[in-house]
Amino acid sequence: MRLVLRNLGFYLLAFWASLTLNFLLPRFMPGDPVSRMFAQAQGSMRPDQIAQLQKLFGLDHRPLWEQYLGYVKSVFTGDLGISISRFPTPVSDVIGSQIGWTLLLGITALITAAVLGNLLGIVAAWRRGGFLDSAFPPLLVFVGSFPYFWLAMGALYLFGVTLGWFPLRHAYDVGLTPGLNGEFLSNVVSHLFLPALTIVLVSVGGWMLGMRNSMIATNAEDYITMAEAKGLSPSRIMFRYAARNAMLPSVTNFGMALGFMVGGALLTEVVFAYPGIGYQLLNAVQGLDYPLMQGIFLTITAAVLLANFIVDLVHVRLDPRVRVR
Amino acid sequence: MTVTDAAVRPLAPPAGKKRSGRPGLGRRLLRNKKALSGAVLLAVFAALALLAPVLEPGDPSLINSTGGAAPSGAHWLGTTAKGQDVLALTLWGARSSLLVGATVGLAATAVALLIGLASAYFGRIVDDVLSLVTNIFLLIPGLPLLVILAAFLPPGTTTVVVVLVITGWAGSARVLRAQAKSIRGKDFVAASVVTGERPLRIMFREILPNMASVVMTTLLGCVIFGIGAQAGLEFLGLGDASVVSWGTNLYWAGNDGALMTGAWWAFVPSGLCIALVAFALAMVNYAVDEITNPRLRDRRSRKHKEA
Amino acid sequence: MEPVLDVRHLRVEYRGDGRSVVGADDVSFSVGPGEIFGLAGESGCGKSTIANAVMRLLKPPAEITAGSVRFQGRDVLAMGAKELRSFRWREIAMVFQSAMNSLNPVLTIGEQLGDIFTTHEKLKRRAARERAGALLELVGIDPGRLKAYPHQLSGGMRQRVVIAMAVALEPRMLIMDEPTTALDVVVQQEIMAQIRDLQRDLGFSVLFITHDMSLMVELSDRMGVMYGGRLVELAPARELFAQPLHPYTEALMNAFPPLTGPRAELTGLFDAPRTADSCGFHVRCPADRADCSANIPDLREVAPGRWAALTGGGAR
Amino acid sequence: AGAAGDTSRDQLLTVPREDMGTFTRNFNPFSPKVGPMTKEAIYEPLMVHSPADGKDTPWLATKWEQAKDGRSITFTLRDGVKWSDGKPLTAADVVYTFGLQKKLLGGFDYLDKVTAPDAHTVTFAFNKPFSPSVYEIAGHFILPEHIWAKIKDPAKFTNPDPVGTGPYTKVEKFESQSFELRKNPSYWQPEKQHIAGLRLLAFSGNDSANLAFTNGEVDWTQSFVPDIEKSFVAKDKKHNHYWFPATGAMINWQLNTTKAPFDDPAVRKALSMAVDRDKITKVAMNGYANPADCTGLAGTYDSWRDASVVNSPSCDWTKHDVKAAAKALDAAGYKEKGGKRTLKNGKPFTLDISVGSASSDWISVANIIKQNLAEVGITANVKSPDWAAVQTTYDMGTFDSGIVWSGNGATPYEFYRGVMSTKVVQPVNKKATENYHRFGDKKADQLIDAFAAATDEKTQHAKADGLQKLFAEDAPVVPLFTGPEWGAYTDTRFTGWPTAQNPYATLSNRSVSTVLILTTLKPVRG
Amino acid sequence: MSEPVHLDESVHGDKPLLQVRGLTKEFQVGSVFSRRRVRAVGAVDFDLPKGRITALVGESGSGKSTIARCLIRLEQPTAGSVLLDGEDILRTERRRASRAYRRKVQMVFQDPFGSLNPVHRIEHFLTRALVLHGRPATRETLRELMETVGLTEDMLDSYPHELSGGQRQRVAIARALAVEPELILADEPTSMLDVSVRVGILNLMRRLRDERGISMLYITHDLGSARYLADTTLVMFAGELVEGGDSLAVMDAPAHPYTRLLLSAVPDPERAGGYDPVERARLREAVLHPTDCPYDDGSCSAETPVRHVVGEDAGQPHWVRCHLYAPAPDIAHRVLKTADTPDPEAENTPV
Ligand SMILES: Nc1ncnc2c1ncn2[C@@H]1O[C@H](COP(=O)(O)OP(=O)(O)OP(=O)(O)O)[C@@H](O)[C@H]1O
Ligand SMILES: Nc1ncnc2c1ncn2[C@@H]1O[C@H](COP(=O)(O)OP(=O)(O)OP(=O)(O)O)[C@@H](O)[C@H]1O
Ligand SMILES: [Mg+2]
Ligand SMILES: [Mg+2]
Repeated sequence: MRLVLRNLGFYLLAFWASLTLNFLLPRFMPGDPVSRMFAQAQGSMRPDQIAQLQKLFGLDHRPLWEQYLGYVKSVFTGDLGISISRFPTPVSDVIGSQIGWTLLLGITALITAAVLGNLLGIVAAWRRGGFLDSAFPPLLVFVGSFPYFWLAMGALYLFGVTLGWFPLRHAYDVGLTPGLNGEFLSNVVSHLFLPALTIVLVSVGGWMLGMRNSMIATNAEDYITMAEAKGLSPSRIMFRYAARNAMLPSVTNFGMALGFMVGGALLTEVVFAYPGIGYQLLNAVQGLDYPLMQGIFLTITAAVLLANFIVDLVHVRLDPRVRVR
Repeated sequence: MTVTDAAVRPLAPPAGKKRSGRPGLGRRLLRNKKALSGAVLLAVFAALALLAPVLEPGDPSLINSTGGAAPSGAHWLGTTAKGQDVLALTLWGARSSLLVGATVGLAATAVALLIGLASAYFGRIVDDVLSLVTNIFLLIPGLPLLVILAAFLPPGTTTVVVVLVITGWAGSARVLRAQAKSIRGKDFVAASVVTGERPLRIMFREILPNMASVVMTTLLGCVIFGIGAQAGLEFLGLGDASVVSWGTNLYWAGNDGALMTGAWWAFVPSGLCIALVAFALAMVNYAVDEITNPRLRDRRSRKHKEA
Repeated sequence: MEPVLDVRHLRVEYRGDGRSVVGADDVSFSVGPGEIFGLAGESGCGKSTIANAVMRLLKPPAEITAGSVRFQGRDVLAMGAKELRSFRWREIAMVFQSAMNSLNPVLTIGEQLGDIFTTHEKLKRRAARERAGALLELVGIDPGRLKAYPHQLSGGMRQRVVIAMAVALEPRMLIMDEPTTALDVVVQQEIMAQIRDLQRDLGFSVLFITHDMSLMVELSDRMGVMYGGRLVELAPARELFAQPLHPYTEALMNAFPPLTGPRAELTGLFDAPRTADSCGFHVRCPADRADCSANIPDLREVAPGRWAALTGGGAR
Repeated sequence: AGAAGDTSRDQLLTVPREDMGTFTRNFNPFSPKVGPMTKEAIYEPLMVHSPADGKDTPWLATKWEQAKDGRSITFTLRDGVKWSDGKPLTAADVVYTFGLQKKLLGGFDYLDKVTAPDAHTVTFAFNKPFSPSVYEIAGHFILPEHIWAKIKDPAKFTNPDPVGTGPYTKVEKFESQSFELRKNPSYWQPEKQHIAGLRLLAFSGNDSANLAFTNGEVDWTQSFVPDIEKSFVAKDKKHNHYWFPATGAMINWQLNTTKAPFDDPAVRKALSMAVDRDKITKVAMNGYANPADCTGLAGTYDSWRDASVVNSPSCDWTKHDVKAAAKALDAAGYKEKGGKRTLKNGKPFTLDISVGSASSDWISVANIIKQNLAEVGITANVKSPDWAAVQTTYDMGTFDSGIVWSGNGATPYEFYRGVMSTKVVQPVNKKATENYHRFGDKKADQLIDAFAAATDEKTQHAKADGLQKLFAEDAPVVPLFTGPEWGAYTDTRFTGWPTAQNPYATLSNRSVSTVLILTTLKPVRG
Repeated sequence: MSEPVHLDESVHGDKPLLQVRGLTKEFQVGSVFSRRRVRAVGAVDFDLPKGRITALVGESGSGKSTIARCLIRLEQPTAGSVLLDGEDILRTERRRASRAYRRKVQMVFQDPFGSLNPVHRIEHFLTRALVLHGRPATRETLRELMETVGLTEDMLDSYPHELSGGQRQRVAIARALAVEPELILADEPTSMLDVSVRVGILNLMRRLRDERGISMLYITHDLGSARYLADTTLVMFAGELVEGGDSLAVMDAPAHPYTRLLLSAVPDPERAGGYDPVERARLREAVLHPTDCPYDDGSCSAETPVRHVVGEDAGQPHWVRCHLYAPAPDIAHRVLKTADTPDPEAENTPV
């Protein structure tokens, strides 16, 4: 319990740090959203609208610390402000309608990659020098060396455009009403396949190698020899003794990987026009939409922190040793 | 009976060759097939990057005419929609990409090393604070932060490097700290303290040399990260579009709708180069791991190992 | 009487890149029923290698290149994977050097004890748990600790759990590879007492490995002293203690300052280790065996039941 | 109900938004990034001006009259126009809309008072004679007072279920990646609601939108399609078409006239001569733009161009001529030595061209200019940080040069006012919102004011001629090309698109004239 | 009940080299959010006399290493004083010991495999030690050092991994000797070595004491070697010193139940009969549960008792902290006469 509280403390601190970072960053950015919007409009906006828009957006001229206090307060009351680029939609609405897809994509890809990679790693380590062990790692490392977006575009054109096997964009077919029915769900899955595949391809190699090395190290432990000496069956040793222990570093990595996944998802979302917040963030950045930018960044951070916290809890369940510390 | 011929235990220093240290990491790497192929690939890319001005003289980004020519004798890799030679762009692009990769790698590793060493050496509050900062940086989603940072610093290669270092050091710092901490706990460090060595000397002369392989691994990892992340940023249009690099090549290819118009030659080479360099680095890394971690070393005979 | 374990001319090599190291060479000994046989010698002399070879636990790069291991007449080296699995633990069990590392840190004591019964006796989980509890009691640990994880027990308790595991199936033989090296003297003494009690009750033979001569002499019936992968002396423990024949054995005996008597200067082992052209002891050897400067000679029986690796002379 | 191939008579007109990765349900027309089609299909203006053919179509107003003194204008509202909730449109709605506009967004500085003498008449009174006002006022959307007056904070109202007078007002199936707009049941010209409705699709950028377009999944796009002949038209020559009327804002290379040597018109003209506009329009702009001339009016304001100015030798400075450019620079005192030109103070002649990083086509433009300048011995550096950073240097007047748009209206008034009026010039380090190059001419001021005061076209033309002459002399900016209004469509499912032969509107799907297309298109019956 | 007696062990005429008073060390464990304090050493007092070897024995985790690390200033003690030549070095050298102090006090670590940095040659270790303390690192000095510890000069060019454990430990001793210290703290210097070479190291330490008059604190598990090597033996239990005195006296007539338990556990084939198991169980009970000590006759309080003198040997008092031993007045009297320094323990005894 103490461990849980301690971790919670750390995550709160981390959240506070990113909150503050988040507050400060945009305020050091050159330019302001209205001029930016004006520049984007390229002549279709009248200059005299600038001052008015600034008034409309309620750009703050209070002292920094007052803004900061207000900011912290509003974040904790769930008020992330109003999006500038989507004025007057509240940031929480913009994010709320999209974060689900990002999470779906990110988590699907993450879990698939982790499960697949770990299984491959376990088998490769167990059959040291076998086909899986010698052929797969270099192959996966090679595939994993491609940039996310490149692989995504390649897959999009090959499997989507040329072969027509998969839809080219969006989370589900336009015109379909979301619902918990087979048609809709299978549609979602078919849309999810390619984006998730590219992320899985890029990241699965890392999981496999990590698990393989960890397994090899674990296999040299005395308790594995002991298990062997005990006459246990190989599969029991492999999963219950070796993999169970070798997995522990992977569990921690799992939490960390979530942050990276969001990054990978961002690039992939852009390519597949997947309606997540990754693309939205890019847009917000380009439109200097501070509130939205902050909101998205904060939401992602909070999600990652939360996931890490959960992973920590799982880790505590899996590894009795950390419980006492 | 031949007992002693093989059963000799190396207790006394070998009489003949006095100066034999442990076989150097470098030498062992050269003997490893993976490392060698990776190193050769890297050397080829480095050479091509250095020789770009000789192989493809002139400004590679010179806009000629509406182009989009497929690969031919005149343009081995075809031309972009703006009539630029793709081969020239790819060769010149290597310069920026490799430079950024190497700089990011070195700088991020250096930062990570400083933090890791300080954290491990001084321990206590220094360690607590530095670890906290590291963990926070590690947890904050990298690419979004990258995107935000890249947008608000003035553009250019320096910015890209700075931004990548800011977001890339933490993972390495954690690894290096863990390693440094385990070495810090070794008695020889305490022995140096007792002998009266100064902290800086202990950190760099006593602890650091023992971390060579981990430093190498993180360095390679950081270079891979640098090259990949630069490409990602530039592809999103957050880099400096007027610099020729593999990332901007892909950005322009995307902008010109290379895939849509079927001009795959504008799109494939730069992506493949990124992948090949990253692959080469990863192979070297893989080999370092294999060499320095005795457990991962290739085993010769494993025939009679029962299930 | 037929020995339980009979090791003949065993040779184990560690094949590294290029050169290979001989871990054990031409080692022959046997352990009788109910006998405690000790194997002593300095670190790296090949004690664990022999233990692992007997259990067929050697992993690459180790390889058994010669010799035989027979257990109650069965050829251990010829066993197939399945036969080996049932042979292990049911016939012969092992207590490893470090209890900390030979228990799986993420499984409870109960699960690890129960594993043995579910595997070998095909018991249901509940029944296995009950048996596990009984075992714990046997080594003096509260069965309530079945739910404990290894790290929640002290070093001594962990080592006892490992011993409980080893005797779970009442094997004919127990191999103990330095079972108490990592422990306090006080705890060590208690564990040894426990082993003695168990051995008396269950009647298994013991192959006991340590480098602590005093401990070994106290505990074992017969003992062998190893040096550089070879046995250099083999004799009943008390006799060997009273009158070591081989200079190495003598040096070993001389390395433990006594707790009683006057403070006499000990010589210990002079720092003249084995090299390519010296076994390190020939200078101390009787004059008549100057021919063996490099090789450790084969064991030969110098007196009934007493074997030593000496070429001439005999007892000094 | 996929779009492709659907010719069931109930097919929806599918329109992509390449600049909105996702939609948020916001139909507040005051919002800068309002939901698509809000100002095109939901709310309507009094009059529709089409930049493509320059025609004005009466819309919610049947006629309008400018006062002789130019100080007011009176609109007569159409009879029988109803809001989509069935309530009638009244003059009070118009009065209310402009009141709200001034309150929320401001602008309309010249507007003194809006009054409704009766339910069908609205009068706009000005504080000075101001003729360009007609387009601005008549083009403004009109809101229902009975709905908006009840909203506490209209600025922050997301207006999820809009009530408008437009042809398609009913929001359906709203998802973040798409939504539909269905027929307004009370539309005032039901005979023109040929199509069943609109479907808007969100795209994360040109790439994905173009993919959908070239794949035939959307009907109409205005995103930039690279190599459109090959990637789109070639796929179905019969149905796939594109048309880019040159009606957009003039895109200029503007040099900071507060900095030497750009304060010298001779230098500006010489630099302009060095620029290869053909290459810029062909390569950087993919041939979708037309080169500018020395009046800055080519394309969009063709009808205003004064032939005497265009054909005079003083207009040569927008024609590509490297030798002449070099000579002019020599003459101005910027000598060349070893291929590099030096400034008067002996320093090398170098300059920065700043462009926002998001505008990739303009970066290419800048790169071509850079190459052109190299030919006359000038070193240019293309700087492409984020637009925000570029904008700051523009605002404060600290930039060297940049690629910048200009004001675009129904008449050249906005353009000239923006590039030449002293009234919009700010000192360096004081924030400017236009005329970043900071050029003002008192003579121009007079002409501009007179233009605004004139109520007849003839006087306006005379003043515009004067302005052209001034522009050609001073070269306040270096005009490059007219920004085109991109547009492409497929007529497999809908016909009646504006074309070069029938240019009743531009192919933009987000301008005032869009409603003309929406009320013209007819579904193809399968 | 008798009065507690405080004494000072410095019965030899000259002043001790190092006087340790009330040395306490508490560790903070856990991270920022959950600090706990663990008391590793609780207010110990002892002296290290000049030119003698003092052994510190005790079970694992009793705080022996912690004492050594505090003395060499690798750890900052929580409380207490360490007087070197009458000066409290904990106060004069607040944060980190100066080189001047380390010139006088050096340390040899337990693990010769870990205490020599594998990346350096042997020469490096000795040279650094010499240079840092202002001595010229000539080949001659190096050779002398090597010879003192029984190594040859040609090993200077070797790397640590090329040497055997015993040779490495000799190098470690040479490094300590390089600064010509007055006191060497040796933390289990032989426990990681092969049995066969242990005696060699012990003999080397004896020689250094006898020939050079170097004082040593010899920390060990091994009672036999303590008896063999040390003049004085201190027994430590759970962070406290429980018994002390001349080595032979302590081993031959152990007073404290813990010392007796310890001795009974040492395997010794030569011991006649050994301790009987019943007695050992009683001892164990006394040690593990001092509150219901089987030897307690009612005079024992839960408080840690103060020192009682039970005898005297070779001019040293043999003392023990156990209520079983009320001081014999005559011995106490004799010893107290020689105690000239006031005992700081008086202020911070029972914890
Ligand atoms: N995996 C291995 N690879 C190469 N050589 C090995 C390996 N394991 C052991 N050896 C060598 O085999 C010899 C015997 O080792 P073994 O572990 O049997 O010694 P031991 O007597 O058990 O020592 P200790 O008392 O330290 O446990 C040693 O010289 C060692 O160097
Ligand atoms: N850095 C540390 N942080 C926390 N606790 C510590 C630390 N160092 C030692 N301790 C604790 O202090 C106590 C004494 O440890 P110390 O190492 O001094 O024992 P020791 O007598 O030397 O044992 P051993 O014989 O095993 O070497 C132990 O309980 C240990 O857990
Ligand atoms: Mg062993
Ligand atoms: Mg210790």
